[in-house]
Amino acid sequence: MRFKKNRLALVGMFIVGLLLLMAVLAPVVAPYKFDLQDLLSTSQKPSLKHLFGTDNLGRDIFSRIVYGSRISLFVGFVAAAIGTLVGGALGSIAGYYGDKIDTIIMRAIDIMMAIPAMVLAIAICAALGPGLLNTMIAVGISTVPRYARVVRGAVLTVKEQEFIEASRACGGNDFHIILKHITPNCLAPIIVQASLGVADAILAAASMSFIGLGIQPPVPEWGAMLSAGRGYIRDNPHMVLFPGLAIMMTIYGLNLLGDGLRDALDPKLKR
Amino acid sequence: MSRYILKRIFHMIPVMFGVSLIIFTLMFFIPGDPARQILGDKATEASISELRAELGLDKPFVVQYVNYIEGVLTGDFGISYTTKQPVSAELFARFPTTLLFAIISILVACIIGIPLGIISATRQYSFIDNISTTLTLLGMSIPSFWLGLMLMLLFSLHLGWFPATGFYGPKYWVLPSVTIGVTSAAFITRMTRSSMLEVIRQDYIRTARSKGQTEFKIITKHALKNAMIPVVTTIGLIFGASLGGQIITEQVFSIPGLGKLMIDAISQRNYPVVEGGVLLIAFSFTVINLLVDLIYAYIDPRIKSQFVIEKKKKESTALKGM
Amino acid sequence: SNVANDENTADATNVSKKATRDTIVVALPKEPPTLDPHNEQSTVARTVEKVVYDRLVERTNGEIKPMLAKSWEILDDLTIRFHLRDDVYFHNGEKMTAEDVRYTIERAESMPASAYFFSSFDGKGTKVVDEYTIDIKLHNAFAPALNYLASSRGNIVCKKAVEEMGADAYGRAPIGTGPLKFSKWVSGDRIELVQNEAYWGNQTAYKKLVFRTIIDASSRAVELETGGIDISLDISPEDMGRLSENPDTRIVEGPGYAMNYFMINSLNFDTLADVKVREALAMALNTKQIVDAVFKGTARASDSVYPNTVDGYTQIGPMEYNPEKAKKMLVEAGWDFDTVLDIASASDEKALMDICEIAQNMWAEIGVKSKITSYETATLMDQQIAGKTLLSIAPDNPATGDPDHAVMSWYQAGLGLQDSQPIWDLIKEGRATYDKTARAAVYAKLQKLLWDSHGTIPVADLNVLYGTRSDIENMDVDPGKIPNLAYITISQQ
Amino acid sequence: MNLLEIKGLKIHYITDSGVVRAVNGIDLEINRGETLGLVGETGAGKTTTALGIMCQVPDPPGKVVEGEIFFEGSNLLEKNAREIRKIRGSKISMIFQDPMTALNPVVTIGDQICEVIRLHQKTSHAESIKIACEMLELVGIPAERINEYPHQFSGGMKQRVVIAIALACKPSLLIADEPTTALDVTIQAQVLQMMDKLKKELGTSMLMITHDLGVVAEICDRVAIMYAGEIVEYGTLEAIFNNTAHPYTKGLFGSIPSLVLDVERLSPIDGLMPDPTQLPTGCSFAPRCNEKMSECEERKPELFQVSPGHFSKCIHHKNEMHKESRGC
Amino acid sequence: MSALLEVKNLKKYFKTPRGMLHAVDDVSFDLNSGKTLGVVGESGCGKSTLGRVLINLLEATDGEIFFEGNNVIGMKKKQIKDLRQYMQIIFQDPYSSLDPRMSVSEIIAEPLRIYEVCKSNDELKKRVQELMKIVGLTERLANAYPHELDGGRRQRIGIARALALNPKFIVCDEPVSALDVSIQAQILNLMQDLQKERGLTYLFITHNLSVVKHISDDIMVMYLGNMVEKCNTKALFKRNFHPYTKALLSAIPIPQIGIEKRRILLEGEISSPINPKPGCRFASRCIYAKERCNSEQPVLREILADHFVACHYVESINIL
Ligand SMILES: Nc1ncnc2c1ncn2[C@@H]1O[C@H](COP(=O)(O)OP(=O)(O)OP(=O)(O)O)[C@@H](O)[C@H]1O
Ligand SMILES: Nc1ncnc2c1ncn2[C@@H]1O[C@H](COP(=O)(O)OP(=O)(O)OP(=O)(O)O)[C@@H](O)[C@H]1O
Ligand SMILES: [Mg+2]
Ligand SMILES: [Mg+2]
Repeated sequence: MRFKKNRLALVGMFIVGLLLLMAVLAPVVAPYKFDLQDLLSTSQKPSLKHLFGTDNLGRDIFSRIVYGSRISLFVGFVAAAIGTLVGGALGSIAGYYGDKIDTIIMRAIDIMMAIPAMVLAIAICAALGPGLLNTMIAVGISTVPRYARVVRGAVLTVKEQEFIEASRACGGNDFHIILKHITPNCLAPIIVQASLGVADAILAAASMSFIGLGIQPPVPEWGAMLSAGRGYIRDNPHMVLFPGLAIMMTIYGLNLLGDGLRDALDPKLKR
Repeated sequence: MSRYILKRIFHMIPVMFGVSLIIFTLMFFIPGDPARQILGDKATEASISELRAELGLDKPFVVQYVNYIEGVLTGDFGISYTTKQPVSAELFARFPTTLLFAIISILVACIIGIPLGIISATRQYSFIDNISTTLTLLGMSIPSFWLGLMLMLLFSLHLGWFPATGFYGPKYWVLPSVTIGVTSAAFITRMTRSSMLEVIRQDYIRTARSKGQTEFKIITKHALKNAMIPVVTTIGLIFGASLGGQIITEQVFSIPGLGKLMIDAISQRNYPVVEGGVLLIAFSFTVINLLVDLIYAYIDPRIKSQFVIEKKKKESTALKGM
Repeated sequence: SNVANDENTADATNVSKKATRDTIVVALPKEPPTLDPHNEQSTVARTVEKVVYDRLVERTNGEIKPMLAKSWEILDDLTIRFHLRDDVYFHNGEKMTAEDVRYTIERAESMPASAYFFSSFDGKGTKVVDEYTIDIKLHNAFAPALNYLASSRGNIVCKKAVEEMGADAYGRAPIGTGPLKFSKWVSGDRIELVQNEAYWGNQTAYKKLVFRTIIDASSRAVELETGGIDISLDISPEDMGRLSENPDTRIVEGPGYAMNYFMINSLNFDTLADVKVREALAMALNTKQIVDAVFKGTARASDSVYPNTVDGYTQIGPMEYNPEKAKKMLVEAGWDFDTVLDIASASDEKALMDICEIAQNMWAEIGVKSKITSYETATLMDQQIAGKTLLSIAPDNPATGDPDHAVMSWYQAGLGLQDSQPIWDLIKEGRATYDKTARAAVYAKLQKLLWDSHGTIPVADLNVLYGTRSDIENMDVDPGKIPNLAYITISQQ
Repeated sequence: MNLLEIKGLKIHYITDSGVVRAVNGIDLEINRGETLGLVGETGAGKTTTALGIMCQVPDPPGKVVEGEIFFEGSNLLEKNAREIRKIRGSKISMIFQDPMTALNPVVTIGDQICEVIRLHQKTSHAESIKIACEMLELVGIPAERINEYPHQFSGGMKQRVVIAIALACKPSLLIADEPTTALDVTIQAQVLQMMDKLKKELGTSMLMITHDLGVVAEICDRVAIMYAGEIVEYGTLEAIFNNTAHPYTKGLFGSIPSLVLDVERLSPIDGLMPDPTQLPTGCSFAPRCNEKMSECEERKPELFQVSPGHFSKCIHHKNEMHKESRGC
Repeated sequence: MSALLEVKNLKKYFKTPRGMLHAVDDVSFDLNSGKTLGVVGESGCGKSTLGRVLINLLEATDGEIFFEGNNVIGMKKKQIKDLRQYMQIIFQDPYSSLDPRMSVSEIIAEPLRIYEVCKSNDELKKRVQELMKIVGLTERLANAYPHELDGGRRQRIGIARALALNPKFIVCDEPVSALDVSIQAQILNLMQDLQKERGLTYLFITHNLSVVKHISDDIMVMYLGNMVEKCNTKALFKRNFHPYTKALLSAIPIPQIGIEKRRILLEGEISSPINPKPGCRFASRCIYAKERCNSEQPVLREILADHFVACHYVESINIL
């Protein structure tokens, strides 16, 4: 049974690994350049020449998806990283020190939670201007409260464990305890949350593209491809199908991986 | 209990202040001139600055903020720059729709998600469980506008079962609610499953079994209520988030909700609407949170007893005094 | 007000139509903010206003025809006298008189949102001669006056109603003299108009007109196919083929006033100060190909600085497409091929984005590097007006069809040009020339001058596209995208 | 006829890392009204045996591989789920180890007691509440607390509620799985005494699972010592305590610090319980046994009757008997 | 001989939402070097808190603790850190007291690393191996993780960690309660051996009276934060005076048959330590309680030589 679960996680790992490989080897894998237009063969159906067909500007969709994996994964990972670092720091400070600091930080988190994430992201994006970096920042910041809560919860449970007290009895100071005991023991939920967060960030970035606040063209981001192609969904479904599938595959893979990690990193389940 | 609620409402004040300050600051520093948005790109500089003065946009940040807060405290959320209507009227014209939409879609999500989660948990690793896990993950990874359009094509255009856009009656509710419901149901299924798995391993389930209770009753009477707390949290979060407007689904199905209003307001630099809207959403979000906490208390007497501690203490001191 | 609150379900049948064909449902791509003609900026609002209000005159197929004014005469360069109909009532029962017209002109000139447009009209000077006669005064000789009065800024508002209700409330429950009167507004969703039975002119062929806001283009197309709406005022080229093949729907298409072009700011930036460089950039664009790829035959490659539907148009281009020559010209002009051109675009307009992307590619072919930055409309507008954009894509829709309106954007700072005095002189002359042929000559000169300045790179002149159900007839193919929906009839198949 | 008779019961847990032979062929019997103590270290298979009797071994991973459990003459393992449910709670009840978690935190204790009554007795709602109140009073909790929730009770009171549930239908067999381990000594004394009293009043037989020999000495009539899934020694209280036969049982006694005698150093059993997935081929206690012989590691010893009703599973006994018989 | 540890009027209160929780209330005692003081009492009576306060894991609310003559209370952080080398603790739960993500050798090395006792990694490794050998862990386990081990071995790790810095005083907070009897006996023997070899001083907390009797020289009985009786172990088991001690001793099931048991059953449960009422805290469960017990808190009195009891009516109850 465990094997079965792990097999799913392996599938997830395989998918994510494949995507990462694709991103790294994009120039080798992609048959065309991502911005190579051929205005004479626009909106072509999939064929041997164009595996996934072409888009409305005659660009090879397969190549764009391959190159797009660089951007989408990058956005996902960086946004999740921003969320994890900022949220993780806030959450662990709140959880570890407790009391007033906790109250203040958690109130701030409440405030952030109360502002709808999408509105926050859009406002941040509007303020900073669209673009890769800003999208990542916007999505990243809007996920901070989630991470902060998870991390705080994890820190609170770890903090109550006797080994923390044992370490203090051995002369360990706060710094030592946070570094050597709290962090490693909170890593599991954070990693899990982050792996799921990457998926969320990719979807959020796609939604931003839908409103026109995504990545700058002609950079091929999957969400942007998806929303740019939505006008063609009727006559040229391949223009949305493939980027849509790419997003779904990625998120599916990351979720499987996240679930697998959750089990793998749970010391209770460890043998 | 009511004391507790009062206390919670009291706690909402700083949160609302924080929200207003953040959104006001964001709006203040966002590029793009509302006056220019109102008057168009060909308007003269003179009329632009005249309008800026009229809207009070030429004042320093602090003054603007203080004015705004003063207004809010007296129930005046300002006038929408574009429609010239009171912001409160604008918001309350949209809020019922958003609320209705949120309620229906969360219902759809619960109706799908909770039973599926329970079945998955009680038959862990079975065929059904695997299918539901796969569906769940798919549900979480489908971009909503994609799903929305697909549903619309199939059920409105080809089958003609449901109208494509609008939100005028039960028939209209189906497609958008399912669109949102599928994703939310995925989260609820997941949460229900894991929470249920946790609960059915507990000793009191074993106790119930040793009483000779049937499996069905064990699940419904003993396990479900205990498993509900994290599920309710999830439902509360999803519900709270959807009160902020399901921007994309609203757009696809042309539903006059808050989300669309907010996005338009941001892009038109319609500050009063953005600020008022965010305050309203934040307020409803915190109210939902409070409700969720009250539901906790209803579900779990341990939590309830935390609420009434103070009351009890008072009573006991009173008794002692007699 | 009845605008804010509404029980949605009760109206379900009205909106979902088809009970009888008494109701026509029209999809708008955006919601009008207000229906006060002097207090808004949107095309969608004007479509609604067009049937709620009447104007003094009406422009159809480039001709000015009487409407509320039975006749008019140009007394001198600065005065036009209108003789009004005496049988016109506002929806509130007030009789329409010359005072309402005077009030409208004065208001149009003073309200900030319409002021720039009516700046040549002298509201204070305008005099009521008698109850049904009025002398409209101008600050300066202004040939476009009638075209402007025929536009929605010339919608005659009810003085009493505006003053009683206040401008803000009036905008949400307008009172006009048009064939349809306002009945209710469900914020974010729809505006309903009903037949004005006391209308002075022809009655509409239907009893009720509902405007629904459907933002998403695909959803609009689907709604049209399912029959949920009768008319979609904005059809994207992608949906055109399907809608024209479908026996239940049809596409109504015609030439329009709208155009897309690149604005170049050579005043604030030295990069493109050399006219030769600008010409080379224009020459490197295969506009025909761009138009075909982006608009799928629903637009034509620009061959002047404004479309052929606008008065006084003369064909100059299209610009020769010759990348080799363009490259040579660049080399001759000493172009630094390491320079990266910043192209500013609006993020929410897919067609504009596509044009930028193709242009970027075409310029890359002659070795010119560029980078696209898409801004939100609000930010882009700020940038353009502040003169901070070097090269930006811009849409324009001079909905009056008057050349003066069409060249108005050359005033904008986004379009900075050195030595622009001759241009201003010609624009002034064009305004002051009442005679049609003389005026055309002025604009022929102006078009040539503008074209040769290469201050813009004209790309596409867009057709207007409306989608309707097949039984909708007499759809007004207004080039300005503001069709008069009162003309519609319904065929009884 | 014995109330309960277990013959050759084997229960295995089939896990990824191997088959845990938790119960490895045990024979037991409990007479009416008698208390049998089941003693052993952690992981010896005590709880698994109890779950086996309740037909409640978690499946998967657990499996009853072999054996018969006769209760009032019929084999429980051959009954279907419905028949088993009828017996559970009414004829056989079980008290679980940890009172803190054995009660459903969101259901009032009244409901939890009534549940079992309503399941097995055709009573009205009001009647069942009445019985529940009586049960509560019986275990020493004021009946007016019937509508309170478990968290409002202390550990000892919770355990009494659990006992009330278990005894509500006056079962003929009560299985108590370490009912007092989680309690304080003084509370433990209260609970034990109460259980003993109730058992006598109701004439219930009891299987008392514990690892505390003190508790055994106090309330059991007979004792079974369990080690690595097997019963290594079995007999009356006196036989086990005064006539200890098996080296493991001896080791257990040597491990307990005495309250009565002064011992300078304890003499514990060396080593640890064997890995339940890889039990030794011979005597499972052999690796830790200080009387071990080479034979012990090769051959599984059989149960040997040391004296009437006193059995022990050690090769030594056999050898001793051989010696004796040769001597004769 | 001066005491290694001298505790005077030690108090530890916790602030809780329901009020002040008197976990340790006015406890005083001396502990001589090389001796073991057993602390017994019911769950929640403040045993662990006392232990933690003694080694400064918790800050005392009031009172004085002299360790080798120096007052520990009010020391600076640096001094406390120095002091901790000499005072260690072994926890009850061998599961949660070991960081699941550290290997056995890492856990044992942690205090050595913090105090930078060893100059090189080799030395550290050697020291860790030495410690493992002392507590009877095979070298093979150095790289194992706690979850791979059973409770007895885990508890040995905890002991090795406590021994790493060569402490003089160790608080043993129920170190054997979670273990099986046979393992418990192994650990008890180990601890006794260590004490003999190294002259360690133990504060041995437990609620198992037979264990405490076996290992301690002196016993202190606590009830709801108060010390109710303290004396030499042998003396206590021969003669005890406080009603609670009597009940406690009589409640222990003795694994011997044929012994006559005179059981004193206590009514009711231990009451809440939050804002305790004035008077004797045991009064509500005490069969001898009189009015005075409810109003006046009894002080600890030396009834016999070196035998302290806190009860108003010791004399009358015990016919002294
Ligand atoms: N659900 C399970 N899955 C796998 N192995 C199990 C399971 N339950 C028990 N075991 C194993 O079966 C063996 C016997 O367990 P059991 O719980 O019967 O012991 P016990 O004597 O009751 O111990 P304790 O005194 O700790 O309660 C142990 O090795 C245990 O690890
Ligand atoms: N950090 C803390 N905050 C608040 N109260 C505490 C804290 N630690 C302990 N207490 C309370 O202090 C009292 C004494 O606790 P302590 O852990 O010292 O008892 P104990 O005698 O060790 O009990 P046990 O035998 O259960 O370990 C208890 O009522 C406990 O709830
Ligand atoms: Mg057990
Ligand atoms: Mg303790």
